[in-house]
Amino acid sequence: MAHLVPLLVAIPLAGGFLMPLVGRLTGRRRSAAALPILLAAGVLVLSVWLLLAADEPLTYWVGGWDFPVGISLVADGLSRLMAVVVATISLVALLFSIDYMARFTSPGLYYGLFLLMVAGMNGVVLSGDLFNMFVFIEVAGIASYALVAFGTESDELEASFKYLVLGTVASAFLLVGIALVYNVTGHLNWAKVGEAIQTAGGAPLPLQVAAAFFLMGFGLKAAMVPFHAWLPDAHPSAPAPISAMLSGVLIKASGVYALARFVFSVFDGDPALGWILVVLGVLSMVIGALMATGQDDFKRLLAYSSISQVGYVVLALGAAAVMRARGVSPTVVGLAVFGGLFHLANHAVFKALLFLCSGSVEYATGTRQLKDLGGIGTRMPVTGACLRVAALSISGVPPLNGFWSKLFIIVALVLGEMYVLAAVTAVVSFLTLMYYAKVQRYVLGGEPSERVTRAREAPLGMCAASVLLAVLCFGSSLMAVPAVRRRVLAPATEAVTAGVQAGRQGRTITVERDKAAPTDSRAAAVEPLRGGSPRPPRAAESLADGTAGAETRRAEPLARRAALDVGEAP
Amino acid sequence: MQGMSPIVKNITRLVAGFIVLFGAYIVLYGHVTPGGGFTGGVILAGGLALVVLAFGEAFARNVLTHEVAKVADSMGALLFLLVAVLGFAGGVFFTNFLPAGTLGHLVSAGTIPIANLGIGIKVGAGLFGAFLALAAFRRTTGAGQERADVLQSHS
Amino acid sequence: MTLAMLPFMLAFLLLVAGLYAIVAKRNLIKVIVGILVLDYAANLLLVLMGYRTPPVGKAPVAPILTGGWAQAEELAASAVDPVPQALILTSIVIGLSVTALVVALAVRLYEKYGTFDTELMRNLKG
Amino acid sequence: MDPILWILLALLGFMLIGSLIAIETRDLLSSVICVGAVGFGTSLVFLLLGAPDLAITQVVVEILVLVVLVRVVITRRDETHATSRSTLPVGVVLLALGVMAAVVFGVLASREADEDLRLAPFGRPRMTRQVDAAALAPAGRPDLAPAGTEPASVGGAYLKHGLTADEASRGSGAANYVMGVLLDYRAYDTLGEATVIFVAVIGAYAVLRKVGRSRHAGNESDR
Repeated sequence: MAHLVPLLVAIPLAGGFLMPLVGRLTGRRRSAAALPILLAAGVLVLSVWLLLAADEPLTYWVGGWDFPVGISLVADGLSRLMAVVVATISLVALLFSIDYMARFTSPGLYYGLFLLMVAGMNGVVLSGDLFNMFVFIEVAGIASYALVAFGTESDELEASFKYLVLGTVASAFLLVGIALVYNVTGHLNWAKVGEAIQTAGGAPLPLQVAAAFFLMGFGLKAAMVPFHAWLPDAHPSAPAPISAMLSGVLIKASGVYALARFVFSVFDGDPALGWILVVLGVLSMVIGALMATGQDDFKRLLAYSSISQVGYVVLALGAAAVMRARGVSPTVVGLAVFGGLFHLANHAVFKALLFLCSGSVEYATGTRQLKDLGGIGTRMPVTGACLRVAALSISGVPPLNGFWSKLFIIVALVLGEMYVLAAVTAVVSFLTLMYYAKVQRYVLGGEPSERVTRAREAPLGMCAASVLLAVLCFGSSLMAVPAVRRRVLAPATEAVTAGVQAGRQGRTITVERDKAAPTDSRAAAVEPLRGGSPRPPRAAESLADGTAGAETRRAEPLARRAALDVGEAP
Repeated sequence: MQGMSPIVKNITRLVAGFIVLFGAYIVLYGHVTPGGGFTGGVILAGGLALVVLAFGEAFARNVLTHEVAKVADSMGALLFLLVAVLGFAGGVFFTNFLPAGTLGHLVSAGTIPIANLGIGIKVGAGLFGAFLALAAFRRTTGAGQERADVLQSHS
Repeated sequence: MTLAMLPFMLAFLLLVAGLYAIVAKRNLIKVIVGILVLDYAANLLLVLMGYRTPPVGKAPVAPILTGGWAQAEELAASAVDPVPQALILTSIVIGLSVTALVVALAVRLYEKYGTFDTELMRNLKG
Repeated sequence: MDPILWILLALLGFMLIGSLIAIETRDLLSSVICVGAVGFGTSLVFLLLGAPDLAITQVVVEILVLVVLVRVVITRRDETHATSRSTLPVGVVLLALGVMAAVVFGVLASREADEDLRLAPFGRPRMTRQVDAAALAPAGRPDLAPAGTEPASVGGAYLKHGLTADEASRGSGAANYVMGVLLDYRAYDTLGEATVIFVAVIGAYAVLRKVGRSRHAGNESDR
């Protein structure tokens, strides 16, 4: 059960390594998608199982190093929720890719990059180590740079270049932040860093500087205004399923999730950081929405809307941190976090759906200009219906999921006595409704142009993927139902609101070293710590006699083999 | 690209073997001396790149093709992942399940030499492949093509 | 401000220089140069933070055991920090990967436009 | 005064000047060569600071990058680089940012109030200090802590336990501690790192494909 945690990374990784080889066998046939879809489905099943089966957070020490010298994987409620979101959207995007990507060459490379991006995101959301998180952010990031440019047209290459350059700047900032954190605390494990900060009674100045670097780095990855310059180019340029992945999950996994972890689990919901999140969130919300209103390009509009919607999540998290510090009742804090995370999951669903629909429309008509798309709903009934569901959902029309999450955020803000923020949120919701009404008017109503009358409904795979997500738009409203909520979102909320405590909860999985050692088992588990301890356990003694201390030991049976090997060597 | 002058070719003949050998040494002894899979892999890629630069396109087409590089790339990565997954044999993911052995010997430090080997193959093949694709004899398409070809015949 | 912070500051200045190239330059190759400098700077900052001044008159001790077991304790007391080195090794490789990809993008963009100049490209002007 | 510090400062100064030339020069080839020099400077710094692994890696990586970049630049003549000017006044920006950098680290260095969590200065990393071992136990499990003191950072713990003659402490068994950290303690990072380079290589293949999409091939529903 606990071993599922590394498998969530290892499975897509293996698939990614294999795909360039498999792609050579399948050529450009659609069967190239079979292996990735199988693996993504497997990952989805595993992550859902992980979400539903275990109640307590798991800390999994990779390589069995329980002493915090190793890298830990942390699967608490938040990580599990993110893993499920990533797996869901990636499976649907892969289904969509079967037909959509038939127009592109080299499916082997495409699916390889796709799976590696998924592996990178799973790595990010499961990592318990700052540097490890950085490495997997890079995996996901580099895969996405390449995928944005996958069509190799000049605007795609330019968008990818811009994205890559800003992504690299973000990485450099993160690395500087990590260097400062390591210098000051001596740890890379975020739970330990959080503990050190708490012991010192708040972050000292060098760590505040580090926090600034982290904020800039993650802010760039999450495309918060004013770090958003790359997103409106990169997201529309990518192939539609990749746009869905980027907007739906990537900016959340390597941006918002990382920010939440960092602000809550490392800095214990520092109110100053909370205010910064609030400001970034409000700026993103308002500016994203205003920019989206003026767009004529369908996918660009969606990209700006992503900035705006992610702003909601960041605002909710920041407000929660502020309220927590102000001593507002934990229920309200929990409600704010709950609303934010709920909106995060919902946005993944409806934004992915919107991008997939835009992909279907572009596939059928060859254009992304809203003005040329009039009447497409009648020519493409399935896509049109899905588009309508998604647009209503993102505008917050009940009973679709977007309504509930926005409602929770606004209610939490009101209960937390942050009336101005609540008003801003409501106004931005109205703006969202406005520009999606525009989308609906152009795309679904109006006189069909010549281009549109020639359009036919998208192929089966693409429709199926869209319908799946449209169903999820209704289905994920269920997460507001108390029974489901307790199971799915409450542990995630708990993981955030617990702050630094989150790193200390739950079960630890590592190798029981030296099982044969006759001393008490707890001491054996601590074995790596006991460098200067007076006497090793007995099993080690016999070894030491035989080989003059010439080797280090591992678990007992292996140590015996080592003794044999070494016995012959000298 | 035709390759370079006979002087370069002869010197490359002499040196390339040593470079590749040195790369292999760095890969295999990474856990004992400075170096390791990445460094050795980059050296391997550099040695092969030298051969291709000296002997030209035909060599790369017949002996060390792009395809070979791609396959070796995937294989190396899978080998490393295999080491990681086999760690379950020792308890958890990535356990160094082999005996530590004698300090300073080639066969010591458990799985580290195997991991180094996988990384070495992966990095060597991957970077060499990228080098071939990027720099050695790229057939260009589109706007800049003619000019690029003319310039290439100069170099 | 102590002299001991001077190396950090210089590394930080290098970071700023790289950032400057990325923000202000209008040429793909110059931007790539900026990325390279940024990488060097971040790596330098890390290695500087792991350095341990050796006893007077001695060279810094690399964390590699060359003299067998007998030396291990002494090494532990004098060697520089191996963790930043391991991180930098990772970071160098990441930098190399990013460079490979960005050069590939630049080469393709050159094919499309016949120039490395971003002023002549549609979307990269800003 | 430590001679190593002086050499280091000279090298860093050299690198700073080199990178400024690389950034400011008009000629792309000289720019690339200058940045190569800065890279070799980095390698020298690594060597100076007791990191031979990094020095070797940096040198070979630098050679490869330089070969590729030089080849890219000399086979593509760019007559338009006259327009490759900077849009911001160079001096002002650099000066402002430089002052900012100085202030940041100056402030960091001058804060001595909190001995526990302040920036460890150059040459005295945090691991030179000892702390109660409980502080190093896994988060939330102080019961796993041993008695006594431990170096105050993870790196110190690697050095102390990675390979001590006392076989009770289990190390990686690699004489090269950096490799031990890289491929045993933090092997998972290295898997990510190998993935990064794999991703970048197949990403480069993908970007360099001759034909990205074929609108009329392979799909009967295409028009």
